[in-house]
Amino acid sequence: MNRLLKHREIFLALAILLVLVLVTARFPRFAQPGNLLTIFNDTSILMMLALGQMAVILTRSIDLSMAANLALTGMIVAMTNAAFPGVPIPLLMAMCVVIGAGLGAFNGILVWKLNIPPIVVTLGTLTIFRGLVFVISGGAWVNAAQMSADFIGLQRAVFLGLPVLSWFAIATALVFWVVMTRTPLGRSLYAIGVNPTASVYTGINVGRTKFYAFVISGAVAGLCGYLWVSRYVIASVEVAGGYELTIIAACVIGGVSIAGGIGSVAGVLLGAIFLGVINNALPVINISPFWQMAISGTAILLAVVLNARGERRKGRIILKKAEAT
Amino acid sequence: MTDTTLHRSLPDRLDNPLKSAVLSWESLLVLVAVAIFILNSFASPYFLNAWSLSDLTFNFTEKALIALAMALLIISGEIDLSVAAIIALASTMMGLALQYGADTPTLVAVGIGVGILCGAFNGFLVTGLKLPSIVVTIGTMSLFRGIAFIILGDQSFKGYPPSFSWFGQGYVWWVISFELVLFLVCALIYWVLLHRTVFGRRIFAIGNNDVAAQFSGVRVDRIKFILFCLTGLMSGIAAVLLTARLGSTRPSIAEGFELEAITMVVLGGVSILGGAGSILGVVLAALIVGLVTFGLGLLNVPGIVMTIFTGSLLIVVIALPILFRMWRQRA
Amino acid sequence: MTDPILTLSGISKSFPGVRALHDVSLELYAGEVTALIGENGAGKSTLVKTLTGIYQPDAGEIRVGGQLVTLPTAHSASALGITAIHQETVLFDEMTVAENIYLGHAPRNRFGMIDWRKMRAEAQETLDSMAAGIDAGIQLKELGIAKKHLVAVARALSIDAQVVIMDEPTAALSQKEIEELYVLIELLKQDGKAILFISHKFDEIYRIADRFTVFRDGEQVGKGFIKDTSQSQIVQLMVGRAVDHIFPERVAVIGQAVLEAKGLSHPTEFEDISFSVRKGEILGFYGLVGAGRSEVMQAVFGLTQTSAGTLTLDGQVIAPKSPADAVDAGIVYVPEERGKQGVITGEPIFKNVSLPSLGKTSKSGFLRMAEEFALARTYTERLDLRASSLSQDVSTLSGGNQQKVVIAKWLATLPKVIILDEPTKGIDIGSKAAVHGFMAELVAQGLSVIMVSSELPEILGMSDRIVVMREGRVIDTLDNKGLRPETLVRLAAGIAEEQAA
Amino acid sequence: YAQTRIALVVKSLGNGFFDAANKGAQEAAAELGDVEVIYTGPTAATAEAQIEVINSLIAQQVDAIAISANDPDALVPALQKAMERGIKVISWDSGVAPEGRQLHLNPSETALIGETIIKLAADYLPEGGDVAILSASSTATNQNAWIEAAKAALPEKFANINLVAVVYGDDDSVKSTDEAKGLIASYPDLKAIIAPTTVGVVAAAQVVTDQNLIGKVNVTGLALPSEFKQFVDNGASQAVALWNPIDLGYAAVMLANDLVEGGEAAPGATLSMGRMGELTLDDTNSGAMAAPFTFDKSNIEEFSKIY
Ligand SMILES: Nc1ncnc2c1ncn2[C@@H]1O[C@H](COP(=O)(O)OP(=O)(O)OP(=O)(O)O)[C@@H](O)[C@H]1O
Ligand SMILES: Nc1ncnc2c1ncn2[C@@H]1O[C@H](COP(=O)(O)OP(=O)(O)OP(=O)(O)O)[C@@H](O)[C@H]1O
Ligand SMILES: [Mg+2]
Ligand SMILES: [Mg+2]
Repeated sequence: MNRLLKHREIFLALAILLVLVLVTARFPRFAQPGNLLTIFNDTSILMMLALGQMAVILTRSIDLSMAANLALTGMIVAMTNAAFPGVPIPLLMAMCVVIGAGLGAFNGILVWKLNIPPIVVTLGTLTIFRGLVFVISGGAWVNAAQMSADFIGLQRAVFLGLPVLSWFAIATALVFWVVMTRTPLGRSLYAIGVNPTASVYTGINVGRTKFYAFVISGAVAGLCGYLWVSRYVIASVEVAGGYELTIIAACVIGGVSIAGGIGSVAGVLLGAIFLGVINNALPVINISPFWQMAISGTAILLAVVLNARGERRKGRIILKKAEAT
Repeated sequence: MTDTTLHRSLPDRLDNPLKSAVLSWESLLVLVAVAIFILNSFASPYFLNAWSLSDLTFNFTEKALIALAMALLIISGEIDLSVAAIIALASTMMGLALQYGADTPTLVAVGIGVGILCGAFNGFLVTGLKLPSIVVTIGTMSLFRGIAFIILGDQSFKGYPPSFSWFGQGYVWWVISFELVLFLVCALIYWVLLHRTVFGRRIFAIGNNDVAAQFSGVRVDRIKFILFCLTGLMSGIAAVLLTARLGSTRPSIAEGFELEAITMVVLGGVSILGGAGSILGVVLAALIVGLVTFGLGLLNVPGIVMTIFTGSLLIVVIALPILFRMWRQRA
Repeated sequence: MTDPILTLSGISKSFPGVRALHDVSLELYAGEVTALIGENGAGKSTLVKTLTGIYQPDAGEIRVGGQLVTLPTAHSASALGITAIHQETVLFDEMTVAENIYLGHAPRNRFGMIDWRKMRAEAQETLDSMAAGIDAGIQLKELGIAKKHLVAVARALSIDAQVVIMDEPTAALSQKEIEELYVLIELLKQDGKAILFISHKFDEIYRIADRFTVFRDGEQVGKGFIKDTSQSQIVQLMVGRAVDHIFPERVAVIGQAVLEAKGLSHPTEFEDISFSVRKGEILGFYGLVGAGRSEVMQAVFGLTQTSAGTLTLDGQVIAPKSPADAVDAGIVYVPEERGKQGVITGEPIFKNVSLPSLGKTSKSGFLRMAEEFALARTYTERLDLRASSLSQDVSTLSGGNQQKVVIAKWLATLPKVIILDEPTKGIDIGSKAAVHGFMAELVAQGLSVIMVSSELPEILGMSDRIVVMREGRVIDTLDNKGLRPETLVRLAAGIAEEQAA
Repeated sequence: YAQTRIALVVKSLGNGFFDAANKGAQEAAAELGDVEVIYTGPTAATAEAQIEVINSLIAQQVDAIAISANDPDALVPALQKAMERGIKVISWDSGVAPEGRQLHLNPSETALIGETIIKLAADYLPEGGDVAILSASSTATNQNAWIEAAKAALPEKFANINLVAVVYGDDDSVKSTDEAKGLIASYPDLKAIIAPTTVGVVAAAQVVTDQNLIGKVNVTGLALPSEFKQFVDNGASQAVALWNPIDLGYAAVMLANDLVEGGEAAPGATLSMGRMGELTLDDTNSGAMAAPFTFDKSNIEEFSKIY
């Protein structure tokens, strides 16, 4: 039992279950599989973004520019689609990933080569990217009528009972899981968060690894740019405004330590789902939408407090009788 | 090192203070500010006008007031992302007080009091529970504004008395607004506090190495707590000014102020990692941000495009000295 | 005579304002241990870092097996069979022991993915071969400091290396573990590996090394065979003059008890700690590293809260809740980790010194710089601080001088009790003598000194009485009269008990 | 510089509705000659951002400001300052409290709009049923007024229509989407979603399309034909209504110009709206331009090419 509680993921899964049970008690339709799948689908983009953010936070950095990157890439891809409806969607998606990764690389270069703190870099690029959305679009929106049917339809197509958007999230999660646990790059991301000096001694290029982290978060943001604009069938300057903090909140609730080095794919997924469930549950149980913000704020604070409790070390263990084993 | 150097007296300092002042970050900012001022006066015929310049100050004073306290907080190694939400909550509480017939002094007291309480709550979570300030204040940012939404919903409070509106709209003398005077006075107070008092010295020590500062007998948690309260206080003051200027309260008030205040602080040369920075730099940075946005505004450049300028300015101003150093090392 | 495996020639390396290495050369031979000796700051660790690809030399060449090589990264060094146990801990708390050993060269499966099972098994094998008694599957943070060092050794061994570098590997180990390390080094020698061994302890150098190389101020000033050279010859090479470190003679004038602890306890760190220190006395605290001495001192200094027990200062019961309270009461603490806890790097000397005394140098909360400089000058001069000006950044000072800044900072507060935690750890012979002389001066002026030290000569040479701690408890308090070192070691290591059991 | 400079300040840039209004404004400028229209506004639909825009317009000493406000009260002090400096101020589309402007141009009569949005739903619900409103931001003056009017019309004229909820999508497509989903999940018997905002109506129609509820839930409200055509085509919506934003922008500039030329804004006064006729002010100094126009399958194709 003690071991069980040690795992944040299980704790979080229980919390989500609790919310589901409470809501279902008042509103039985909520827990129907169909509705749960809808919630999962609604949360897919947040899950993907939070995974990208996790790669960055693990390295003791932060990417505030993800939402702006998403908006910029989304606008570019939507305008491309509007202008050349014939361009196949897979090509457009590849374009998104490349553009997003490029924007991420710009952050990464500044962090790597000039050693500017990530929070400063991305605070700057956050405004630059979003400004560029306005510049390239001239402020005009791209709306449903201008998008091709394939562009809008792809993520809505149902495959094995799930919308393609959900499959995107599942695939992203799998890729992240493999990269994070099974590849040198993934382990390096953790290592430089746990102990940057030791990482240098181990032969890890700290700057370059951070650069890769930003490229990863950028690529994810870029892909989500397409998914976002085709999901909400609108591309505008305001797309995902302020969403950067929601992404970070999902990571934090999911147990990613802002001090780097700690976090898991499962935790982040659950963190995003937790926010998704809350957002979905409130309107359903007839709680005024005006309570939504305060409740998610409280959830974030509780998550931080609980995570910190688990992390806290109660002094060094010297006395024999204090040893656990 | 031979024995002849024994017992020689150590000089206070070797470098020339004048020379280091000339080469400082602040002088770079002065140059940037002057350049933008000149550019503005060429770009728009309406810029060099007492009323224009006076209106210009309204665009940044409230954010700059917060930036003053935020600078201290960031120098100490913490950050507060909830300042805009504190404004929303403080403004809502003032509106609520107004519904119960509060007079102007009470309104101001409520606004400032709520600000301090919110700051104290942040401070307690960070110092009492030892939580990282960036996540704590992401949480309280939703919480504080969320409470404002719970109280106000889709309503608004209005009907503030004229004596209250004066704080946000009044002029002390000719074109000199109350907001500007208050900002200048606060800037002076913060300059003294940071650079001329024991308290300020301890803030720098904490920011450079809070463990060693604690080992040196500095009450680290208490000082950080006070800094959170100060940031709350300044947010409360900003709430009074903004509410008075708008003449009404909505829960969505002041959205996005936190990032603008932090931008001013960082542009002002305060190290985001803590331990370095100056109030003069922050004041200059606030002025630069105000000049850029107002100048571009006169040319009817959309606000979003202005942010490209401020964002680039932030990165360029920080990157330039680094590039210069790298270039010199290579040469 | 065989050819060296590794040859360095003409290596130079400078940092802004510091010439760390100048035209040094070094040869390492298979199956032999070469000791690298030199004062603090002589450039030993810098050489290790150039050898392991962490620093790039400004000039000079490195040959491995006669082949000219470059080492642009830490990876390239380990690929060439050079591995090191560094002076600082370079491990990862939040990762498992196995991953700590294999990070960067983990075994892969056929898809190129990290093979966790194989990694864990191989790590366990390495650990078992060292008789380390560590489970490779647990998180590193669950280990004590000594075991962590063993993990670092295992990591070095997991790389199939021809050259093994050890930068002060014994500094944090207990006598028992040091003995085990010696056995291990013997095994490596038999395996034909070349070993570079860095240490400030002459007894161990004479015990395990075959050759030696001496550095002074970044230059190589001598080398030879250990068996042909006497200790005083090496010391002379090291410091460029003859040094005979004698502990200062002093006549203790011991008065009333000043600070008294009764039954101090903490849930996990220590239990039932009682001691008292008197006016004009040096009370030594001896024990193995990790015995909990620092923890007790930090509790006395108000950093951690005790769960039971009382502290009495000058007959008054005190309960410091923070270091600030302790300083106000007159208890000050010179911490063990100078860089992290002692000095505030990034700030000038005078600000470091005046920080706890700002109440005295300021006027109603406003700074008075002239007073601050005067205060800083008074105390740094008393300690003979070597610096260019009082505004010099402390991070640019050598370790010994940084220690002086910390002591000056506390003397300026006019304390009653000063606690020194490993005051000469990592400090060279010359500076050591200065610190010892100074401690004698302090007690002569009527202060009470508590000195925590793991060095037997220092404990025996300086203390009036000695408290011995083991595993968070006080084992005994002894008068330092005719004490034999073996008695202390036996008490600290609990050897008598083990024999009885 | 042209002799008369009129600033057309909108809630936020990039909104198709306002871009269309700008078209009409430019048309009015061309018609008047010697008038320059400055089309501006913040990117985020907040009052603070609009105030900064107003401040820079004051500094530029424009002759008139015609604003569609993000907040009826918060803009008052800034607009009063503008009037003190001799700038004519009118509001259009989304109004400002009377003390902050000289006149307000309603696109249509509030009561009429309120009734129309309910009627659009009721026309396709002969048996009656549950409907919900998805509005813009909770602070939007015009939407709130329409919703009040709609509620007022319900009991007498549409007794079998049951308004179950009013939710706010903040004119943000994500929030609107979430709120629309919430409505559908919470009210299984919902027959229609009424969104009197061009952002919300598109979001709601997309949700209905995605969830295969075409034919079950009818989306209606105020929509731009060009943005909304596909949802009338696919059946997610039977009909929507709107006034012509081009005419609205045109009329706003005409009115502002009339004031600049010496026209007096007072209760009962009549001011010129050029080709749109004349505007007669009521006792709050506001007036309505024209009746809302309904688009359905028969005509949306044609109008979608215009705005
Ligand atoms: N990264 C660095 N930047 C600047 N100076 C450095 C750096 N690393 C080492 N030095 C300087 O180089 C010199 C040699 O340092 P080094 O650590 O090699 O000494 P050492 O012989 O290992 O000493 P110790 O016995 O104390 O470990 C010192 O003067 C030190 O201050
Ligand atoms: N589990 C551990 N993890 C990391 N570092 C440790 C651990 N245990 C001990 N250390 C390090 O070793 C040093 C000595 O440990 P500790 O303070 O517990 O023992 P001590 O008896 O006070 O020894 P010392 O003789 O060093 O004062 C500490 O400064 C600490 O940095
Ligand atoms: Mg060294
Ligand atoms: Mg210790």
